[in-house]
Amino acid sequence: MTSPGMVDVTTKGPSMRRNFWRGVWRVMLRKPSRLFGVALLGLFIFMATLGPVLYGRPLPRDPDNFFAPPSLQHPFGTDFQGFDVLALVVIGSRYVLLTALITAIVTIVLGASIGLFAGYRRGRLDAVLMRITDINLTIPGIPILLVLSTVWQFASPWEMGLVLGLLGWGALARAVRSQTLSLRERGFIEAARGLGLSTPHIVVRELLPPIAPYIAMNLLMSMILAVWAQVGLFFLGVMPVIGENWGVMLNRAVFDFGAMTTASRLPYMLAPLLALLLLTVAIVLVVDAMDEIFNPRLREE
Amino acid sequence: MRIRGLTVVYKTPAGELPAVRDIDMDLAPGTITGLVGESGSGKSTLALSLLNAVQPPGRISAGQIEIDGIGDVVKLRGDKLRQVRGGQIGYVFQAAQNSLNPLKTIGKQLLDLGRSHDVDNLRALVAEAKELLGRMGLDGARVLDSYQHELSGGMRQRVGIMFALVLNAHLVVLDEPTTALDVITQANILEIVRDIHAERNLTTLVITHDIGVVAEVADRLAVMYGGQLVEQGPVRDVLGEPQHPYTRGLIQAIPRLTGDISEAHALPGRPPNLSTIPTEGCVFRERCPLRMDICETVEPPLVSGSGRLVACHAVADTPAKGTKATTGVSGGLTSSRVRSGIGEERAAGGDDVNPPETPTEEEQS
Amino acid sequence: MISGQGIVKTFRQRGDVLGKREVKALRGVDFTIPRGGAISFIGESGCGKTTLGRIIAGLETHDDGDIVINDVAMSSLRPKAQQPYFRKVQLIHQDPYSALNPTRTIHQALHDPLKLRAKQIGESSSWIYRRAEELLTLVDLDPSYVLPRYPHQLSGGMRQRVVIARALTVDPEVLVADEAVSMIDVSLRLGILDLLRDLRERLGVSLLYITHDVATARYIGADGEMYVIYRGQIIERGPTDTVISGPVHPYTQSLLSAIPVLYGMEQPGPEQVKPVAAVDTDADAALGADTGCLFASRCPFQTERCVSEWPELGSAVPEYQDPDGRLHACFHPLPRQVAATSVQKG
Amino acid sequence: MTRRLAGQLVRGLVMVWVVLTFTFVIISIMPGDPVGAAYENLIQQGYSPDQAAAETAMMHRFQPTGNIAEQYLEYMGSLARFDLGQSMYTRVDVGDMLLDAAKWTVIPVLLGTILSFGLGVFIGVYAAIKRSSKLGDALTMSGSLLRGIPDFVVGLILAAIFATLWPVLPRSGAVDILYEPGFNLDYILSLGYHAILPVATYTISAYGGFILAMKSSVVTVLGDDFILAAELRGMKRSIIFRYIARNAILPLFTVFALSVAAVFSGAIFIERIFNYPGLGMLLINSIGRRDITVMAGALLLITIAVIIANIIADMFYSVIDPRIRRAGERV
Amino acid sequence: GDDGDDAPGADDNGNGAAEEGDEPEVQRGGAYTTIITGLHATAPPNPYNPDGNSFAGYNSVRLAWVKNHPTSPTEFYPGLASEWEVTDDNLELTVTLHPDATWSDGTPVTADDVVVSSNIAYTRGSGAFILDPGAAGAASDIEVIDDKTVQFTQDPENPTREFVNGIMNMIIVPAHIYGDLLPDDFDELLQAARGEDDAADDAREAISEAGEDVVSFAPEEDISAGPYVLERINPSEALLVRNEHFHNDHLVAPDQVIARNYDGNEQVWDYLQAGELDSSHFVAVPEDVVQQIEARPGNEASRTYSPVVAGLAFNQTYEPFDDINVRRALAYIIDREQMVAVSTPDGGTAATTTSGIHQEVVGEWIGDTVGDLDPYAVDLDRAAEELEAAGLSEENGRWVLPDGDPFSVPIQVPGGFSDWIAAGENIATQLNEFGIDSEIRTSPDFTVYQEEMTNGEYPVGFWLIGLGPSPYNIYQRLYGSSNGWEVLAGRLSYNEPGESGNWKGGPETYDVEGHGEVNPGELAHELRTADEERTHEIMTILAQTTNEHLPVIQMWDYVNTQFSNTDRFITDPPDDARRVTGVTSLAGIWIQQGWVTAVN
Ligand SMILES: Nc1ncnc2c1ncn2[C@@H]1O[C@H](COP(=O)(O)OP(=O)(O)OP(=O)(O)O)[C@@H](O)[C@H]1O
Ligand SMILES: Nc1ncnc2c1ncn2[C@@H]1O[C@H](COP(=O)(O)OP(=O)(O)OP(=O)(O)O)[C@@H](O)[C@H]1O
Ligand SMILES: [Mg+2]
Ligand SMILES: [Mg+2]
Repeated sequence: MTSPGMVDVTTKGPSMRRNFWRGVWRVMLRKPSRLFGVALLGLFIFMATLGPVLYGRPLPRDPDNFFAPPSLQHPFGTDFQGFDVLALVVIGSRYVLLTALITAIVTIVLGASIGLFAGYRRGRLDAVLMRITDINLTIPGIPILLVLSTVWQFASPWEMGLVLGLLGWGALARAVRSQTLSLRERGFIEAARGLGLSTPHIVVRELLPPIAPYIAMNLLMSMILAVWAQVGLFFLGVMPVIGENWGVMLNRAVFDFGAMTTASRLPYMLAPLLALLLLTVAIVLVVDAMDEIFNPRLREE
Repeated sequence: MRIRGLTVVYKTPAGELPAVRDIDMDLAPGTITGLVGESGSGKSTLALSLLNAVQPPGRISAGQIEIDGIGDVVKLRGDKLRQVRGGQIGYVFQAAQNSLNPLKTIGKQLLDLGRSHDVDNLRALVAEAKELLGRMGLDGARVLDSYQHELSGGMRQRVGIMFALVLNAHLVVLDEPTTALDVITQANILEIVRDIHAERNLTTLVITHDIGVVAEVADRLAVMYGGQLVEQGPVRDVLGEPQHPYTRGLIQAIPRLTGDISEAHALPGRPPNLSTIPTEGCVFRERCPLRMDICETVEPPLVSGSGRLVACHAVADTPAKGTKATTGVSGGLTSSRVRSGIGEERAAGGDDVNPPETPTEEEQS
Repeated sequence: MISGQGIVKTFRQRGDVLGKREVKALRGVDFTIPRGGAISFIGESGCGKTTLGRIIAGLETHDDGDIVINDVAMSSLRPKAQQPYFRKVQLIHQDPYSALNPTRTIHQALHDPLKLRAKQIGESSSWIYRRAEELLTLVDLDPSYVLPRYPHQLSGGMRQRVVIARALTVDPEVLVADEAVSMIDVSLRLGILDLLRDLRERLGVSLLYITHDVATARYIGADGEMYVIYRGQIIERGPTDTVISGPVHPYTQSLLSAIPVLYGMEQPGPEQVKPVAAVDTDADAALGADTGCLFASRCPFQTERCVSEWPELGSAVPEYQDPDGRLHACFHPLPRQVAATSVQKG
Repeated sequence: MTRRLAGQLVRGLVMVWVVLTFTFVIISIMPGDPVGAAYENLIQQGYSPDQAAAETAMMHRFQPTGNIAEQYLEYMGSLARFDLGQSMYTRVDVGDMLLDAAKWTVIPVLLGTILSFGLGVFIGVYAAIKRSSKLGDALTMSGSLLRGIPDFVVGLILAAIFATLWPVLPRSGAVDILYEPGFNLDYILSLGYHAILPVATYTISAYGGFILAMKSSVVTVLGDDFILAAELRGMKRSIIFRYIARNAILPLFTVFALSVAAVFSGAIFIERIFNYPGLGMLLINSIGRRDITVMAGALLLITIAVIIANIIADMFYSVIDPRIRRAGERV
Repeated sequence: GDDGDDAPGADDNGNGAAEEGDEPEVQRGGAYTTIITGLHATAPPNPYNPDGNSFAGYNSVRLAWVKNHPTSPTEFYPGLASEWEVTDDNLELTVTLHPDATWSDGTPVTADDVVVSSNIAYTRGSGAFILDPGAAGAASDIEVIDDKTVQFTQDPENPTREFVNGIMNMIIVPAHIYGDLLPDDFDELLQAARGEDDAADDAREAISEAGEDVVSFAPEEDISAGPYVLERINPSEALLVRNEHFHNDHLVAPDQVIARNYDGNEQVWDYLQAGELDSSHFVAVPEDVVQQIEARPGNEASRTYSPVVAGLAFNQTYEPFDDINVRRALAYIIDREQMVAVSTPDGGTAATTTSGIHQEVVGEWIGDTVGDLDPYAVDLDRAAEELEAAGLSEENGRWVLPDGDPFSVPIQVPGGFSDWIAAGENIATQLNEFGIDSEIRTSPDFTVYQEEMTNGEYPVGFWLIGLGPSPYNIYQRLYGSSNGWEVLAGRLSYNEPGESGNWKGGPETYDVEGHGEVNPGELAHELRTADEERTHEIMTILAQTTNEHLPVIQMWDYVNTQFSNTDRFITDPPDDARRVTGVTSLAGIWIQQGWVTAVN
């Protein structure tokens, strides 16, 4: 079957991977809504990366047509300066997604490493880290952010994402820690220690892979939370005004333009709201699919 | 209790597969029957079907289970069925350690049981429970006031037995009653089972994969393989002179406390699971040293002789010889395989090398 | 050669309210694993077997006593320096299902320790592959089949073989098999036991077999010593067959008496010892204080001395000289024949 | 259990300390002096420059002096004496302002959380039992989606529907001023009438999470052996249901505690949308005019409320779970 | 020279009380609903407390209410005072209280109340009651003539035209409630505080400390000399009920007043649209919503002059904004009509001149010379020329500075000022479309905005100018401390750009066509005391200076849009009562003057 002496694992590798992707495909097909979710998420990513490029700068506008009602040309009408609302939403997705991504990265780096470390090391350090995690978990993040906004403007997605990540890693750390603890109980970690493998090796090679799916799903959930939090903060109007931003659009629609008072201003509110909902739905559907793909019950006997 | 043609299937991605196939079995009143078999042979499934309690995605697809005074359990539904469970048939759980509600004291759970079965005199029920627990060497009052986590494994197992018996069930099914216990506790529990069985004149089915346990308590022994009964008979007869090659192999695979170590030999191959059980012919043929051509296609009938039932073509052919020459034959047969015992499993492994494209069973399930 | 002297281990659990709860898992255990030899630890659940195994494999610290590996006392070394020694001792876990990382192929599982080994002995990376194949063949697996698979694609028996092969990657001198077959199907157990015996013969590794199943212990190491542990103390120790055929300590006797007899093939031993079933026997708390013999409260032969005095292993009754060189910790030693014997068919 | 409570309290205190230190840092580095904040606002409102200047000068208040460490100690010290200071803007005692606002937040938040807890638990159990059916699937999915929809979106949608498109419910205020406050029907009805939308928002936005948590908890419990055991003992369905419910609800207390924290955060949005005069509104307004003392107080109170919710949830947990309760009794 | 222009005030003498008897009684009854902001249920009913439980015009009264006169700040409607007399030199004011003025507890309002209120005013340094030795126009003497008459005299050395206005605006509180809050030796303190030595400092300190007590004072119940008394309050509404003791109670129509709190304008829109408000002062209302409000039967809108102007200010220490050509270019580019349509169509009108004066009154002050001013109508070609004149050039449609860097205009706006933000965004959009990089930057809030702007951190930002009606105030915002001119002890001095709050950084003098070298700071300072003729002269010069040199580009002139509803009450105040200094919720004043009458 294979050449003697050398075990050719690479020939097996792709087939295993292919099997995995077949499995993924099957899971997707089981509920078509998941395909929809993936497509939707793809669309948002496309919007965020290429949207601004496609529309170009300065954005074309119709200066004689403020708050135009929805039409073929402007599916969600125009805004107070005559900009196409859809274009604003598309361009605004960049900030939202970029922030969510950065939040997710910060969350993962902090949450996963603290969770792994605490769970793997245990002992006093674990206790201390978990107390910190508890505090992080219970601390009311949005009020803190609001207060923080008095001294910090979060003008860039980087800052916003960083802060949201710093406030939101607790849940992941908890989940990762409990996973780590239960994995630790399993023999293979102990075996690796007994074989003299180094701690970084054990953490990266042995612990991380089984936990990765949890991390991935938590990542998506934390992205949802990040999307909410940032849009919410801008919605409250305590953040700086950034041209194309969903939260700012919502804030304006409701508090400046009377979207809740007069139907003619409703499209300006509905567009970012719809985008927000669709993004949420997309992420939820993808998480649902991932849940099934990575479900340990299905991976092990 | 008479079981006839019982078949239980589980719904899997590959369709409905039988975990218990066409089983006939009688449990004579007042006897303890031991049921042994490897993991996955369908023992628990069989036991659950006695209470018509096979859990989805499984279901009883054919057969009857007649119990004196109750009728066909398979046909029972609703409250009737519920009353039979616990009331007529006591069931001691495979993992009795976990068969108790962690948030309620044993006593409260006992009262719940009483209310479920419309026991009028709950006081008497509690007294009965205390008496039973005391009988098993426990302080009844204290145990009833305890939560599950405050009891040790052996104590919980005894509580499980108490629950099975407290309503005066006459048929008791014990699914691996001693698996997680250590030897001394196990001996203790087995003794209790034996004594109470005798005292109350029960009909008992003990399920285990440890032949020693059956040997200790049971009158009759039934051996299960791949969802089918391959051999039945009085314990001592079966152990003394096993006829089915599987039974022989199983017995020989037990290392012994005394005597020649080299008498023990591994059973080659590995136990089948739902999807690898052969659907026609003899279920055991893949691992059978006496395999013949006929085994491939024809299911061996259960042949009875001298109170024994055996389902094997090889034995059916030579019913007389089988009883005499057991030790010699099996010894000879397996000794030729001793050295390759390991290799056999490897071969089995090699056999089911999957072509890369076919998904493995786990992925299917 | 590995030996241990006076190993003591006490677990202190931080209970919520109970304050500190102490579990004396080991109370001064001495043992010797001769090179290429096999010894077994026997005892009921919770008596400290696993703890001892883990201490020997360097996976757990101990409070007192010393482990000596190849004439080097571990207490004389800093933890880092102990590592290479402890690597000579490899633990085979009881649960083959959890002993392998479900997300990594067998190839990956073997590759990592082998790479470490290759670096130590200055071998190239092609050696790693060769060695992996070699080891799998040694444990009677087909490398080309097994290497690319994930653990869940293998049967329990195969997994346990992989676990053994992985332990062998670092060329250990001792394999500690902690209930290595208890989770494996009855019909396949013997295969693994055969493999362990085989490895001992072919590679000269010593075996430390930990179990509560006396029969398998005998199967693995009939020529070795058997240690019987009770609540963290070795209460009897001697050549395996001697201990089985004529145990001296009442605890050993009751243990052997409790082993189910395969009626029809076996008959019970002529004498039987049943521990006194104190009410709630299992509860740890009900067991007597630590002043006297640990088994006293359950011992049918208990005397006053048993309650008040601590029986030392080997010197509890100095005048009693065991002809078979066996040690015990009982004030009233008397060999009893309790083990079941095979029926001789005629 | 007392030890547990003590532990919780210590943790709560640490959290309070963290929050206080945080606000102290914020206050210390806050740019701009709050005095100037109102000036231009007043000008826009029609004050003359002199008057605006005078009006704003009036708001001038003790500015912390001395080195940072001293300030910090003094700050902590006064808080330790429960002296939250006065509003820099209104000179009203911050404690009074907080208490006044707290009742408008705590009651609706608790009401909403408890309602959504009940609803979520109920639907969660149903979704778990019917998990292999289309309906169960749909319920689970709706749970995920609801959990995915931010509270302010729910609030906006409810407001749009019930206060704008079909104006049957008020979008502003907490009670009608014309009714004499006290225990009289008109007043209470008015309270309830104004609370419908906020409470409904809390309820709807929190219960998705409860559905999911309860469902997965029930599924876990359903897989537990003791449920099958109870069935095999012929226990009544109602009793088995109780067994399931009680065991499944246990892990939900943790979820509950966490969600209270989330809902308190949500209150900021909900109160802003429905102009409900609670802590969230107080916080936003105080941030808007840089009323530092009120801001710090509101943040502190929200934190404390969350801590208390956590402690209560934990106490519930330990009362229900004998593994914890008994440990306490045995001493 | 301060030959004080006191004519308007003098003309008004006797207006209030004289005709009172002939006033027809109004139709009474019902509850009048209006709005208020910053209501705090916990705040005390103390008018000195900034949070609204004391409502000017309802339960809090002044001596008189300032009319919204375009050019004269000293015209009043009567409050507690029924008569007042100002000497020609504007140094002495004699006030007579309404003979029937009574507190809601039955105590008559007396001169003593006025004195205590004046003392309290000193503690707060408001109006004419400023202890700053440098400040102009402090009321140096208060003399009680009789029980109902008080005479105020201002410091002749350093007089101000704001003197009368400041006193009339004073809030009057009952001496029997507030008197004890002040130290017994208050008179001596006051005397001491007028000096310039250390003792004076101490005295001033003591006085402002007393002010702290006043602000935080919480009277047990609301004692009002106004038409209403506070009955109860919750976080969202306040209920005021008729004060039977009010001297003009017969003119007061509504039995109750409900003041609804609003924290965001959008709350008010709903009320207005539903016709729930009997009247409301101006809040920013989007155009569509205005239409909807007006479409509702019963709703009426009134639009009157509001003496405030919004401008785009430059920090001339930043290049290239120091270049007059660049500033002019920007003025030619920005389409102010569009900007106003986008940002605040009902709150203002696009500025047509950039004179620094409100469009409504510019003619009053500078007459025909308005026509000489450049209107800076949109003219992109001119803009390009100006930019080129400044050395900029266009590359690929984008303007670049002489050094090749792109020309970029960051427009700073404070967060929360939604109309400014929208305007700023539109300006940025327009500039971008012209080829100039521009974006808005928001400061977290006005505090930060103010401080950072003063620190010179923003090159371009919004700035309020043209605060009428006092001519000094109009130009003080342009050529006052923000541009370097500071008044210390009554004397003017100049700070170099970047120092002591000179963030605009313009030159000290401008070369103005036809006027030569002009020092606008000195001229503005002179406005405090100049006579009418001189005032017009100065205003003309400053208007031209501003128009030519554009330290600030005038953006829009504010308009005061108010709504009322005729379903339950007819609310019909004269236009000049549509705005009163320091009062936003005006219905109380209208009600006490008898301009509100119940329907049926
Ligand atoms: N819920 C299920 N779905 C699918 N297959 C099942 C299910 N439960 C059991 N099986 C299959 O049915 C067969 C018999 O299972 P059963 O539990 O009866 O075996 P057992 O003999 O009791 O084994 P053990 O000794 O491990 O308890 C096994 O192959 C098992 O995989
Ligand atoms: N990490 C630990 N913390 C606290 N107590 C422990 C720990 N590990 C073991 N123990 C206790 O030490 C004692 C010995 O445990 P050990 O696992 O060594 O027993 P064992 O003989 O291996 O039992 P088994 O046969 O059940 O595997 C037990 O009472 C156990 O509860
Ligand atoms: Mg089973
Ligand atoms: Mg163990």
